[in-house]
Formats: sequence, C-alpha cells, structure tokens
Amino acid sequence: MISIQKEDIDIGALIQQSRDKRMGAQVVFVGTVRDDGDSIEAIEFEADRTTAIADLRTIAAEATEKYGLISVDIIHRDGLLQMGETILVIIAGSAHREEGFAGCRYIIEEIKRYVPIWKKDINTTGDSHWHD
Amino acid sequence: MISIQKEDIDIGALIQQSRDKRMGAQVVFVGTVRDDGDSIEAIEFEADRTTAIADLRTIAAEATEKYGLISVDIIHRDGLLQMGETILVIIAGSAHREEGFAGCRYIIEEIKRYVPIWKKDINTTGDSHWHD
Amino acid sequence: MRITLRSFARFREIFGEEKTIETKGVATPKMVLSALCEEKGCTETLFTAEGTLHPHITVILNGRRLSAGETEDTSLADGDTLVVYPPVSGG
Amino acid sequence: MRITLRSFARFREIFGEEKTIETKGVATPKMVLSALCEEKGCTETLFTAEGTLHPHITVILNGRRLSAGETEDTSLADGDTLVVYPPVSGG
Repeated sequence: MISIQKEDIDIGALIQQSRDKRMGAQVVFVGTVRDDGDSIEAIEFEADRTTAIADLRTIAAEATEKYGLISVDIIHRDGLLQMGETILVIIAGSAHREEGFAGCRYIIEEIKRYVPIWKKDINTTGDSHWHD
Repeated sequence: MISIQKEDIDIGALIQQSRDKRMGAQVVFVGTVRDDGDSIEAIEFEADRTTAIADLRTIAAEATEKYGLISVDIIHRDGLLQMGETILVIIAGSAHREEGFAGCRYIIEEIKRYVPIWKKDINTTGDSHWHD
Repeated sequence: MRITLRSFARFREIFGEEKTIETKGVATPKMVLSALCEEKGCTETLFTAEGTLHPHITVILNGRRLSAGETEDTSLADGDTLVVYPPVSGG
Repeated sequence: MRITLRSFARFREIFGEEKTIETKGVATPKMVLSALCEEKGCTETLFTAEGTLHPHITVILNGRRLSAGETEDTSLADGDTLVVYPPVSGG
C-alpha cells in the first residue's frame, strides 16, 4: 500500500496485511514528530500528493527490483501533526533480513532526497517556519 | 520490554508503548516463519529462557550505549510456530534514523550469534530436525 | 501565451497556490521564474549569486522534472503547467 | 563428586534435559563431556577430529560461559552445574 493521508496509521494492521508466507523478515521504519527541545509544539506537513504518490511508487518499484523485496508499503501523513504522532511508516518485506534492512533504508533515503513533502514547525508562540 | 514468550506479539501496541517524545525514529525488525518451499509446515523454538533473557538484556544495553538509543524492545517467541507467524520483534527507538537502523541491525546480529534459542523444523511427513 | 504556475510550501506563500501568467515571445521556465522573483522580491530565494536556480529547487513542466539545463533552454508553450518546489523536508 | 549437566535442543535429545554425573578425581568440563560422548556415541557431534570442542558449542559453568581453554583447564567442584548448548539458531 502506497498512500499519503491525513488519517493516523494502524501500524499493527499494516504489518499484518503486508505479510506473505514467502517472507522471513519485515523491516519497518516509523518516523515520529520529535520534541527536540525547542519551542516547537506541532509540525504541519504539506505534500504535492499527485507527484509524491507517483514518486513513492517509483521508489517502491526500485527498492523491490534492487533488493528483491516481496512487498513494500509506504504511508506518509500530511496535515498538522502533534509531538509524538506518526509521520511515516515504511515496511519492506523480504525472504531474509539483509534485503529488508537495505530496502527499507533505501526507501527512506530516497523519500528524503526528493519526494515533494514539506514541513513547517509550529511554535508555542504561534510562530511558524518552513524547514530548509 | 525484553521477553521470551509463547504468546503472540501485538506489534502495534508494542510500537505505541515504546514511543517517547524525544524519539524521531523507530526501526522495527519482525522475523516470521517463512515457507522456503520445502515440506516444512511449522517450526518449534526452544530457548534456555533464563540465560537468553540475560543475554537479550546485555545486547539491549550494548546497543543503547553504542548507538545512543532511547529505547529497546526485544520479544522472541518459543514453542510451536506455524508458517507466517511472528517469531521475533525488535524495536530500536532513537532521535534520528541512522542510530535506529544501526542499533536494530546490531541487536538481530547479536541474537543470531549467541543467544540460546534453537529451532527445529517440523515436516508435513511428521519428521523433524534441529537446525545447525 | 498563458502558463499556469503552481507552487507549494514556502513558495506557495510567495507565489500563491496557482496563478496564470501571461508571457510574450519566447520564454523559458527560468525566465518566467526570474521575472516573477523580480516582482515579488524573491530572487535570492530561488537563484544563486551566479544567476542559476538553487540546486535543491525543483521545476516540473507538464508533470516532468526538468534538469538545470532544461529550465534554461526549454521554450514554454501556451497552456503549459509549471510547478516549482522548494527544497523538500518530508520523511 | 556430583556434577549436574543440563542441555538443550539436539543435545537434550542426546544427554537428557538434566542429569547428575558422578566423577572421581580431578575432572574438567571437557573430560566430563568427552566421557559422556564415548558412552552415548556422540563424540563427532561435540568434538573435532583434533579432539577439541566444536567452536559453536557453548559450555556454561555455574552460569558463566567458558572459553575453549577454560573447558580444558577448569577443575570441576562438587555441586557444579554444567550446561552445554548446540549451535544456536534463533532470531
């Protein structure tokens, strides 16, 4: 499943759904809104959903091809997310752990490199600013 | 949470429990019983639970120290597991993804290297044999 | 000719979410963005001191990402849609 | 003197889950395992052709893992518990 959505992600259900009997490993990356000690209280995510979804599909296909994955799921949220909330879930399912780790890592690095999603810090003071 | 148990693992709940506001990443490894095309229908896991738990605690502490993790959870099941069932869940929670990936990988490699858990294939023919 | 410009995040706050631009004669994506930036006072945000687009800025023409070179030598046609992204920060 | 031997997995199927062994004089963990293997016909399972324990076999004395050298030069005492593991395969 590839998706960009406002709704929270049921990670347990997603892991269960993505399972296949040829799989020996699922490597899951969960990104969450982190309290980095500044006065940030929430993060607003904006996506160009059409292009982002197409990019995520491309990345999933590349990871599958490159690492022989059995399944790939990528769900990224947009909208306003509070501290501690789930931003992103990636699941790479594979026969063995090596491919799962490599594939999952590839996917998150590619997302960070070019998928059109942006975040804006919302401060306790009411100020906000976009990340570089 | 460090545990060796017969009961299935609620992965979604475990991920939720292990979350902390200083965390930006959770890297999760899920090991599952894989159909490798042989006539294996289930796997029986046996553990020296006392020593295995102590070893898992040592590994969790080493990973925390080495990679600056914020939390570590390791749950390994024993007993008879059918194809597709969860064997093992590791969650490495960290501020950034690099440490989470490195820590999670360290933990699974160390478990495979020396933690006293053994598996025996149960064949459809009723035969069984221990892994080397 | 008419070009549609769409932008996101901090660039949406500069250019608006979607606008229609009228241009005369031959125009490249870089020329359109450069003219807009003079008007909006955002030249330094999009361009380096050497006058090239910042490398982390993405320009998409009718759904296809353009290389730096292509933003300078592709002629826009009536009805084209140009999208401009600031550096991404998702994941 | 009496030694308790515990074993797991395939070694449990050879030695039993827990047994009490009576030894006379000085005995090392390796000597105890070697004597047991002659009795059970499992010498090749535990020992290399050179007579050393296979490197993936773990011997634990009173809760502490022994190095290969320690299995040969540690003297057992009355009441000691020896645990022997076949190669692990968890995870």
